Amino acid sequence: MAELTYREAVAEAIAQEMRRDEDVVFLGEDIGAAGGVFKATVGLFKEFGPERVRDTPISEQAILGAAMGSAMTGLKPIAEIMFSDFLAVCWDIVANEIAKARYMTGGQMSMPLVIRTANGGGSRFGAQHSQSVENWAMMIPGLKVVAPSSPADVKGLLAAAIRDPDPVMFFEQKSLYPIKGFVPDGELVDELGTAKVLRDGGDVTIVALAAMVPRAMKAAEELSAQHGIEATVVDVRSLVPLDTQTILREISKTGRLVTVEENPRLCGWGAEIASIVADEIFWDLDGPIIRITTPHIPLPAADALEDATMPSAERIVREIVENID
Amino acid sequence: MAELTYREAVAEAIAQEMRRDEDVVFLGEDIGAAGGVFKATVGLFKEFGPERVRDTPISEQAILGAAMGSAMTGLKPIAEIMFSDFLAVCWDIVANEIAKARYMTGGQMSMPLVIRTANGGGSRFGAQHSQSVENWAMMIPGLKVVAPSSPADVKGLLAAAIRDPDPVMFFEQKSLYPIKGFVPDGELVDELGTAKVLRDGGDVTIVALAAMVPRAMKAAEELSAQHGIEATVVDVRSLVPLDTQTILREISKTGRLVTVEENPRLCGWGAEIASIVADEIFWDLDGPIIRITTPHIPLPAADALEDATMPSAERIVREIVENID
Amino acid sequence: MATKPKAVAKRKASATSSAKSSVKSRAKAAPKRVAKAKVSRANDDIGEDTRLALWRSLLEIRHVEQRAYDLFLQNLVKGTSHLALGQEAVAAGFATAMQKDDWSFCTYRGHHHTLARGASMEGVLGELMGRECGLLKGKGGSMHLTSVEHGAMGSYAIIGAHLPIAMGAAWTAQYKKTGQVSVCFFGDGTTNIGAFHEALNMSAVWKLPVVFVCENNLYMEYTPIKDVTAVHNPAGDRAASYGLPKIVIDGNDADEVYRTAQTAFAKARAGEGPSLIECLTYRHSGHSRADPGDYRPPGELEAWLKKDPVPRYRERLAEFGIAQDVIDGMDAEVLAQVDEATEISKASPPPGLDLIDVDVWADGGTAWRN
Amino acid sequence: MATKPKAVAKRKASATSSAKSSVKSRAKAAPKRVAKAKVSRANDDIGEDTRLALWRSLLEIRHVEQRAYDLFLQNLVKGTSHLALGQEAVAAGFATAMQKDDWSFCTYRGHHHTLARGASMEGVLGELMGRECGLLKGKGGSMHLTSVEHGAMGSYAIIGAHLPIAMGAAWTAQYKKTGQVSVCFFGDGTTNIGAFHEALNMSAVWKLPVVFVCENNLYMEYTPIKDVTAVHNPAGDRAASYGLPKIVIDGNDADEVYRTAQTAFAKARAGEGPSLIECLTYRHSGHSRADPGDYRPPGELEAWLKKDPVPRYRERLAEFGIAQDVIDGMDAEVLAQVDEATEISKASPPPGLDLIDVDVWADGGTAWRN
Ligand SMILES: Cc1ncc(C[n+]2csc(CCOP(=O)(O)OP(=O)(O)O)c2C)c(N)n1
Ligand SMILES: Cc1ncc(C[n+]2csc(CCOP(=O)(O)OP(=O)(O)O)c2C)c(N)n1
Ligand SMILES: [Mg+2]
Ligand SMILES: [Mg+2]
Repeated sequence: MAELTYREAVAEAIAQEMRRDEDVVFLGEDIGAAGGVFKATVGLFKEFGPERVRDTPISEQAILGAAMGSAMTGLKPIAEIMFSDFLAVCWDIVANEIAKARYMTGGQMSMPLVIRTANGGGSRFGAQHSQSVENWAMMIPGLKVVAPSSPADVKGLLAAAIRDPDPVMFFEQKSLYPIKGFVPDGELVDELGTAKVLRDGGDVTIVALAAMVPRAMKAAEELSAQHGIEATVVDVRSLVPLDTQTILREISKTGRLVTVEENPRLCGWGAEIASIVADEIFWDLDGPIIRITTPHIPLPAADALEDATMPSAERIVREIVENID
Repeated sequence: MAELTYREAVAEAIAQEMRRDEDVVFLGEDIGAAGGVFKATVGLFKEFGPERVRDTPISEQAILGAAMGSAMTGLKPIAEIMFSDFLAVCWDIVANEIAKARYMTGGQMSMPLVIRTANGGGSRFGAQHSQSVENWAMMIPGLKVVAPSSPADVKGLLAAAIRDPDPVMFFEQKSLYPIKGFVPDGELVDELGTAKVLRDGGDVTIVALAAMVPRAMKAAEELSAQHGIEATVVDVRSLVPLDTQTILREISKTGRLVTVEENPRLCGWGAEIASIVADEIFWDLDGPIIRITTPHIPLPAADALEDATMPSAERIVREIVENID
Repeated sequence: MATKPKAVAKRKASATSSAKSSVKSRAKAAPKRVAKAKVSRANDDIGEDTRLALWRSLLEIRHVEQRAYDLFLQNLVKGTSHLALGQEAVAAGFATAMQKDDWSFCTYRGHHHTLARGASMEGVLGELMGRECGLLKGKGGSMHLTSVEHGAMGSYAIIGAHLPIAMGAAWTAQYKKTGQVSVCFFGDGTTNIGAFHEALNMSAVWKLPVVFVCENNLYMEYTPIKDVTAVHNPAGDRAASYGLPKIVIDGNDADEVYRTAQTAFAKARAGEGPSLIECLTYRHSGHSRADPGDYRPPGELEAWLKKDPVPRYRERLAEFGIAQDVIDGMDAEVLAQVDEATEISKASPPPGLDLIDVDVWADGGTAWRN
Repeated sequence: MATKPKAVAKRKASATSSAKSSVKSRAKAAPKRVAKAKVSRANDDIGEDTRLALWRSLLEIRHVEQRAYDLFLQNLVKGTSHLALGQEAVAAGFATAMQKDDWSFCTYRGHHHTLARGASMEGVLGELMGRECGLLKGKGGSMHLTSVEHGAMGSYAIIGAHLPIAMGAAWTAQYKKTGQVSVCFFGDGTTNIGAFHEALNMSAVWKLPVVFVCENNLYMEYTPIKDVTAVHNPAGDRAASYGLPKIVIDGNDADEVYRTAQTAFAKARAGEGPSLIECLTYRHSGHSRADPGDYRPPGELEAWLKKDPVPRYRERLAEFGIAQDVIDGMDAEVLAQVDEATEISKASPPPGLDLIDVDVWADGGTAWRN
């Protein structure tokens, strides 16, 4: 077990897969010689060279077009979109092309590719560089959607995404890049579509994703220590496929659901889970479903404003204490 | 009262507002001399001329950039994006620029513009020309989102959208273009953010939007006639602002909610409403919340497949009979 | 359809041999500007086999498109459809110069390109009719014709996207050093969208084996391209922005198209990067089934009908001394194939509803949850 | 800050008078290619007032940017920031040639352009520090500096978008016949994204009064522009794609920039459409605060420091006989202003949390429901 940062785990996963499979190639802006603007791809250019680790112009449609065209003809590309906000400039290739190609062609096309991107707020970058947009991807049929919360999950899930024969949107939460965690040595390949129960408690089930997972864990400890409320914490990890078995089971056990979402409120992944729960395990619920999200506003930049806007451990504690008896 | 088609109501609303206000201008592909590919803008070019009704190149980013830049400097542009699927090629301008400008600049920018687009399936156009993407817009803080179901609502809501000082995404459901309905004579201006109760019933509340509204109404008549189930039908009309007062009140009355959404399942507007209901009026609910949506797949093209995929009146009846006692 | 496989085989064989000749010509430097082809009365570089392959391809497209129009009038074609009547020579010329394992990418106006690569007629007509025998089993519809088995890597209905995608395929060829070429067809209107610019630049910088082919038919949907474009040749006049030579050719002359394709493919296979070729042509019908084409100035269609690529090539064959009964015989043969494909399509059932729930994922399913 | 309003007033006055001279010059036809400015030793078309306005603008930018860097080292600048040290002459030259009611649009690297239009120093520094006195009250951050009151219509942080947006503002000017010009600044890297292409084409077709200014500083973030671009001059070599002349100038010479701006504005105001101008320049620091700029070949920075626009203009002023104490006096005066703005910003509180819930909508609120 080595201790790695979240960002180091990215490079480790890519290196692991590029060593294994010559068809894995990697492209994006400043990812090569410079090692990426978040330093999450340091060392790859040196090890694999410019044929496999390709710096591109600022042409996101071309980047994803290159990924799609090469995926359907035999490569297994990994494309980086530097900030997830920039998915908006190439959304057509993601939502209308990559996601639909297999189905529309009656199964003729394969699309084994990964789109990695730095997602989310907390860096005072302002509204155009801080969005949590995993729900943009979740909405689109034909995309798998993954968002890890720890270095070990980054490595295992990214490796799994690269091996997956379908297109995977891989959201790296940029506020997590510096965090450290133990990662098993040797080859690591996790499984998409599996949620993880990180904490067991009988009173309420908190369902969280990515950067909201450590906050939910912190809140759960606080709830236990200060308020005698025991929370189960589920890390969703994969929005598509969604591990509804684990999620529904854990909610049924406590009868109460709180989602913690970094995205602005409307149509977040938490809404989808809430609607599944309100349909399928309605009779198991002991009270209202609470969603804790960023308010439905563009994210403000100044530190005080940004911190007050994104869901914090304190806010999670407060909302649960106020709402869960 | 004149009988108009849904498509004629579009041109009427635009003409009404262009006559009233010189700052209203209109641009898009083939909207002028040709009257639009859906013939929804016939006559405008002739009446208002090429300075105010401008045909553009196939450059959706330029179209919406022109709309945004002119809106912030004093015009009130209406931009057409021919099919809503094409919003993906200009999503950056919509989601990252237009929606965020006022907030990010501390209130310095105004953005009085309307983006009209033909939305939805039923025309055997295949997965890239048939999507219902109103939830793409609903997700983005800073956009108002409207989707009318009748010619009168088209005219009144489009006029209101044009007069609104904020950016409005106006979704015209293309399967409704040929439908006819009575529209009051003279100037008509409706109010954004208001849902309409189209039918009153004590057993279940069906909440629907756009093309799903006539289907919900048909289902309600059938439920009444064949199954003795009386349904309230609410036409949401406006996703942002959302008339939660009306919607929650009507659901509380019956204790049961069924949403009917044309969009593929995940993160549809119905999920958001379900999550609000499961939070705020949980104790008023008498049973599970049911969402009837297009399955989470790209829409198939062949008529038999497309018809079997989109929610039909029969499916609404069946699901309600099976699930609502 | 008994004769069809043989016919296809024959055509493919000649396509391959011509492609070989293009390989031979690699040694010649790619000319900066392709000159207008001069018809020599003697037999020439193209040769009879290839000319007959071109002729068969032209006929297949012409007759299938006319049939598609008839079926539309009979209300048997569902949704929309975009005919390529008048633009046959672009598809025939390029496809005939391609090798079997080259890749092609086209738009919603893609029946011609899909057929020219060898996809079956009933696959095309059946898809237009929403039948199970369709290339996509009815799931994609007329705007998405694809036959991966023939290297026809899809028809793309949103303007611009397939230029970068075609570039991506070329990246595979370059990376794996297979010698394959990726060919991307699009309209004049497409030159004004952002993806065009991004794909051209990145293809040029990466020196990818991709050939971009603009079919300039003078119109986007109903708007003349000249009203919305800052330059006269929407593709040709922009080649310099990507360090590429300006190439504008007569897209209604199958021989000229074929020769231009050979040159561009040779350049691509030699590792010298992309080409951008503008083919001047015209669509005889409206933009799509709903469009009568009223916006065209009087006389314009008539003038272009005089340059109709099909009768023109019929004359060309005669000039090269090919016997009239061979020329007409192929015509009749192809028409019989179209008749047969029509019957097959009409007899094919609508796709089963079970098809709805397959093929979102590689595992064959559509599940987004467990 | 007591002297600031006067100073600004003075600069604005001279900007206006120079703009007037640009109006006069409308009669002259815009030259196809702007020649490299020749410095005449006699006083010339620019004149002393305007030269001093340019000098003040250069100094304001230089000192504010250096202060921003110092404040960053003191951990007082939050988030990211992108300095324009070395690129001052582009901003100073264009802004000084603009009329007060012209509109400018820039990128995240936009401190210089925002200051040059007359936005206050504490507005800029305060925003970088996330303070209430910031131009955006802390809500936007360093990448979105905007001062609508000064015609600084926003800094856009996603590459490409503001080119079509600036075009839209020009549409207003054209439609309302106001004679205003819209000016859009962007980097070399931006020329490879789709929105660039769309905006240039549509602006040219509509003959809009918009001036596109590429600040070619040789790099995108850390990647040299030449490694990812098919032509040598990323903007200049593409002008022909939009029927525009190639204009490439020394972006470190404030006079040359000023003259080029005047010509382009005259063309725009005369209804003759857009210009695309490539300014050759260099950023002295890294791409953003996190970047040490290691990827630069040794000697490159040093070579460019010799062409530093600020000392160069200091010499220019002397050459034109402007007294040394005037030159130095202005420098000291501006520095004092920067000191004062720094204090104001440091003293300004963080924005109140009540600001979170205002200004999504025109009604001042953020409600998405009733
Ligand atoms: C992004 C996008 N915008 C608009 C359309 C609608 N549309 C379909 S075809 C067409 C015209 C295309 O013109 P051109 O590229 O010349 O091709 P042609 O139809 O002439 O073959 C347009 C505007 C689209 N499909 N995608
Ligand atoms: C669409 C998009 N892609 C990528 C980025 C990340 N990014 C920010 S600045 C930059 C480099 C821009 O280079 P250039 O246009 O030359 O401007 P400069 O920074 O040199 O002023 C990149 C790639 C972005 N902001 N937007
Ligand atoms: Mg065309
Ligand atoms: Mg640069």
